[in-house]
Amino acid sequence: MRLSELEAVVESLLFIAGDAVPLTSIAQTIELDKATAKAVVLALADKYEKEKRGLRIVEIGGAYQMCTAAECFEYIRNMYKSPQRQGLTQSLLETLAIVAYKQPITRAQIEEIRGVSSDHAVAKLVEKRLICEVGRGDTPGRPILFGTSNEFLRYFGFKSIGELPPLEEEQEEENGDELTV
Amino acid sequence: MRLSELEAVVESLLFIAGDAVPLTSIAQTIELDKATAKAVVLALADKYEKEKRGLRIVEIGGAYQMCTAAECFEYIRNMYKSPQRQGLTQSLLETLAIVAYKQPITRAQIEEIRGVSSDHAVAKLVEKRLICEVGRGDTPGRPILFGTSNEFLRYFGFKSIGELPPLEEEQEEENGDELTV
Amino acid sequence: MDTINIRLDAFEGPLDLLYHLIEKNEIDIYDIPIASLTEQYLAFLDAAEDRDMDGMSEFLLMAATLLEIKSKMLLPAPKNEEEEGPDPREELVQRLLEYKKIKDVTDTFKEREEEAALVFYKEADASVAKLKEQPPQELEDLLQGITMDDLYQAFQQVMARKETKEDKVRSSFRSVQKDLFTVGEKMEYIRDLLILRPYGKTAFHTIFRKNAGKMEKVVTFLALLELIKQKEVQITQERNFGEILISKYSEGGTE
Repeated sequence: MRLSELEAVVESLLFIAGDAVPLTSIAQTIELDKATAKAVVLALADKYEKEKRGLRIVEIGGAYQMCTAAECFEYIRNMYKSPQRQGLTQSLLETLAIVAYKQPITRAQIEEIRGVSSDHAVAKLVEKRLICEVGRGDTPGRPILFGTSNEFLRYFGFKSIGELPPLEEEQEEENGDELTV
Repeated sequence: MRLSELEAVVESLLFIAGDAVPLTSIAQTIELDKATAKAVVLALADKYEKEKRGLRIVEIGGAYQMCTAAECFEYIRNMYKSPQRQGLTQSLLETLAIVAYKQPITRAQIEEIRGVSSDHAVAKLVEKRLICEVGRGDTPGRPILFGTSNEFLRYFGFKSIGELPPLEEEQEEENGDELTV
Repeated sequence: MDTINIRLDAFEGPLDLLYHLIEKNEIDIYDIPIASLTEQYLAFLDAAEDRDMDGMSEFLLMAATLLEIKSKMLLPAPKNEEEEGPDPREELVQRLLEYKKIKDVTDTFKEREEEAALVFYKEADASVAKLKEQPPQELEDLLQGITMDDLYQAFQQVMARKETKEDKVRSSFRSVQKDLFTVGEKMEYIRDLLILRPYGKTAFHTIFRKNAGKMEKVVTFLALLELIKQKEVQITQERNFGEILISKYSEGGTE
């Protein structure tokens, strides 16, 4: 197949999926290796941006998803009269940030950093599927370890956890022998 | 707005709808009269076809819907269909043949003829109802005897098992490898 | 002190409140005047009207910590200046710094949250779920055109192998030339295609795969005839030489 045909196939796959499609699925479906498949996806994504189309392709943790361009936001909202998305409260944002940077992390460790009980915040974030259980700790009671989900990446538009903004003063504080990590 | 911008907006609207969008809604949303809105939609649809993209826009009764291009159907299907539909494997075919000609037969006897364990093949054929239990042997442990089922007869179109092609005992066995059809 | 009209629940917790006080008074976090900070903190708690005990306990715990640090600071300094013990404020400072880092980054998160909200994602197409549904494999698919004669050949070969004690691996089975396409399989292909096409309609030519050979085309066509016969699909043609459309059968839908 020529590149343009491959692009068309990938376009149809991403359109129909309505979810992030793992690169491996795409590669398998178009019967090419992952690197080539990725090149096709990126070529298509690039075309969308260059041509200022109404669609975009975003990467979410090794998977790709089709979405609308931000420029079209007002029109879509007008058509659907969808209410403004309620942002996360400060306490949820704090808790989520702690999980994002310190994962995997237990509830107790979160509370230590925040200085307040975080049961409610953790439960709420799990309910919103922004964080999820990623395992159990080795300490007594084998506490649940939390980590961020792909939904978290999508919600904030991060490609991967590696894209998180660096925490400030990280270097500066290397003299302090031990940070509560 | 320029035409390309209008097209982008319409593209995003049709994408997100996942259903047919009436021309009147489109016109209202982009704040243009219906004729102009229609021209925009058609321009976009035309572009899709000309560029042989993976998407198409179809009109049905004054509404427009975005869908995948028919050329991509095969790939979409491949992505979602698990490739478990295979024909009879050689081991199933052999086992079925043995049961057909040697029935009633025990599992141990099948294995002796084939020279390999046939548990899986027998179980699979029973599951597919091509063979079934037809009694118990007299030997110690009273092993299950297998025979072909009515299902088998129906499929191969034989009235009774007596109509199986006769075995020619005097088959030249030297060139057994060349029993090709 | 103007803390009176600030409500306690405006803060995420004692660290947040402390941080607020530090910022407001432009205190150097590495050299906190613990006595005055403690005083302000306690005054704030006093003034806070909304004392529900649940939320209060953590603020009170911090008050205790502050008082403890303050008292440690009041102890006479050790004689030898060089062997200075750890600063009693050290742990609190570290916690505050750690908390600040998180609090600072939440602003970025907030921005990204708003930005990302401008983008819409589509629900999965309903047809996807339908495609995923795997109908039970029909006997016809499983047997894929195997005839009684194939069965016979298979049997002969097994028996021959048994007698010559031939290596099973080497006696690769070549007698059955498998039909790659069966009518049953192609019927399902057409059914799936109709699931995927909008309004369950598709043009005649789309039922043939792009690189289909002659045999495959014939089988596909037979499958279409079978579906029509079984009243699963119907075909329509709006005018002579117009496109032939295939759609799901509906009672009285067409001639």
